[in-house]
Amino acid sequence: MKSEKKHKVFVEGPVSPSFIAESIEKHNKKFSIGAHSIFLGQVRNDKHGEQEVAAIEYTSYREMAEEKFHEIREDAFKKFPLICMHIYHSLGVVKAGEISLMVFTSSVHRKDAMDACEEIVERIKKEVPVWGKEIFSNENTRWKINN
Amino acid sequence: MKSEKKHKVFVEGPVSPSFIAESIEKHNKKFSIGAHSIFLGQVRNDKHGEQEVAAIEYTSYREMAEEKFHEIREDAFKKFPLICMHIYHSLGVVKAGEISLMVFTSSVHRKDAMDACEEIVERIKKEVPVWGKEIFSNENTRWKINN
Amino acid sequence: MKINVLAFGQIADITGKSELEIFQVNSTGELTQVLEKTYPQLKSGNFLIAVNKKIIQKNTELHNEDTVALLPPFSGG
Amino acid sequence: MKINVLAFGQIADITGKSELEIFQVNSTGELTQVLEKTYPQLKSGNFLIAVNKKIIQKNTELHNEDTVALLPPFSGG
Repeated sequence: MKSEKKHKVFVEGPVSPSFIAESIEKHNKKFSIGAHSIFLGQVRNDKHGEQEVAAIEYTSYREMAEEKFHEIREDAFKKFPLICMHIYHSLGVVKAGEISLMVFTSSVHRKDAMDACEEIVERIKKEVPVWGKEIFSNENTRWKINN
Repeated sequence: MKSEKKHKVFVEGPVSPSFIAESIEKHNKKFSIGAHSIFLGQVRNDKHGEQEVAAIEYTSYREMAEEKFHEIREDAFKKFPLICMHIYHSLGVVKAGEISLMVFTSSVHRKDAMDACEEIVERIKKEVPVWGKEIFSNENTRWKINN
Repeated sequence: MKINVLAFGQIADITGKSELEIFQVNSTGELTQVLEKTYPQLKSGNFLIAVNKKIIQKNTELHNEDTVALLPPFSGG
Repeated sequence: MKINVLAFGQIADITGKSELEIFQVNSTGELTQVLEKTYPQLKSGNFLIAVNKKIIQKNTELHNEDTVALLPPFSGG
């Protein structure tokens, strides 16, 4: 359980571009890295009738989610020769146009980083107990459905 | 040919993390985007006997490369439902730990951005006339070989 | 014999609270029967059940102070 | 009849310059023969040929002021 604390995933509110830049910059002394693959999930203003999504509010079963993120992390390190992996997921309100998920993998050769990144994103969507409540411009809400 | 000028690919020296952050931030009014996929190529300090790569110097057959980047761009927009695509490639000297290639795709749903990004990276490596000369710490050089 | 029940997302909207305590049930099957009496909308069954953070696929024996979570479809990312 | 020849990467290391003018050749085959006489190391043949920025796969007729590029294996990215 200790290693989960070392790899804090949840952040309050959106993942900011400057935070992403800092994450990238931190790898510039890791000279064996040849490839980074980054996935960013951005909140869309999906239409529902005449309303549109203004924001998504994320909640989580936090203890279980953290265990699951840890499991996904460990599995990816076992399966792919990764040098680094970082996952950040928002909790709370993230507005349309802002970023709510970042998966960042690094490896010597490009295929490993790309394959790992894709698999981690798929597993997060399917396996991690997080829920997004779409908040419409008129303040109505609806629970988001992943596809 | 005009559209190639609109989409300048080559940059002098490394692609900086702050430049990447700005690229990401520019998408925060594109509310239909749900997913970004970013590939970054970073210069490795590969060993060759007792020497290690300190930097790579990139040169290009620029006119042909720009046409090829344009073709890759057009093909990707035809094949995948992308909202945005950005490609940046370094010319000149990029030190180990710095970034020499950025491919950035955005779409409504994640699979399109990820598949397009991967395909664009593969095509760039195979089809674009760019050459990297590895410069070792003792100033010896060797032409890089892509795999 | 006390079971701690956690409700999330749409399920918490139905129960009106995110934490419940249910007494005198010995299995997840019994627990959901009790809950469905109080909250008939749960009969739609559009949720997974986790016992102590592990998702279970079939009726599972419960023990005192177990935590049972009712998990509607995930929609993170 | 003048052909502009561009050399890149390892090939430019062999020719010692990145631009050459070759006269009186009518095809890419004739051009490479001429070049191989001056630069025997080119016989290894580890390069592609582009005529006016298009890679060609077989012997191709050349016209006055065509640009022929000698392209060693790409290593961008």
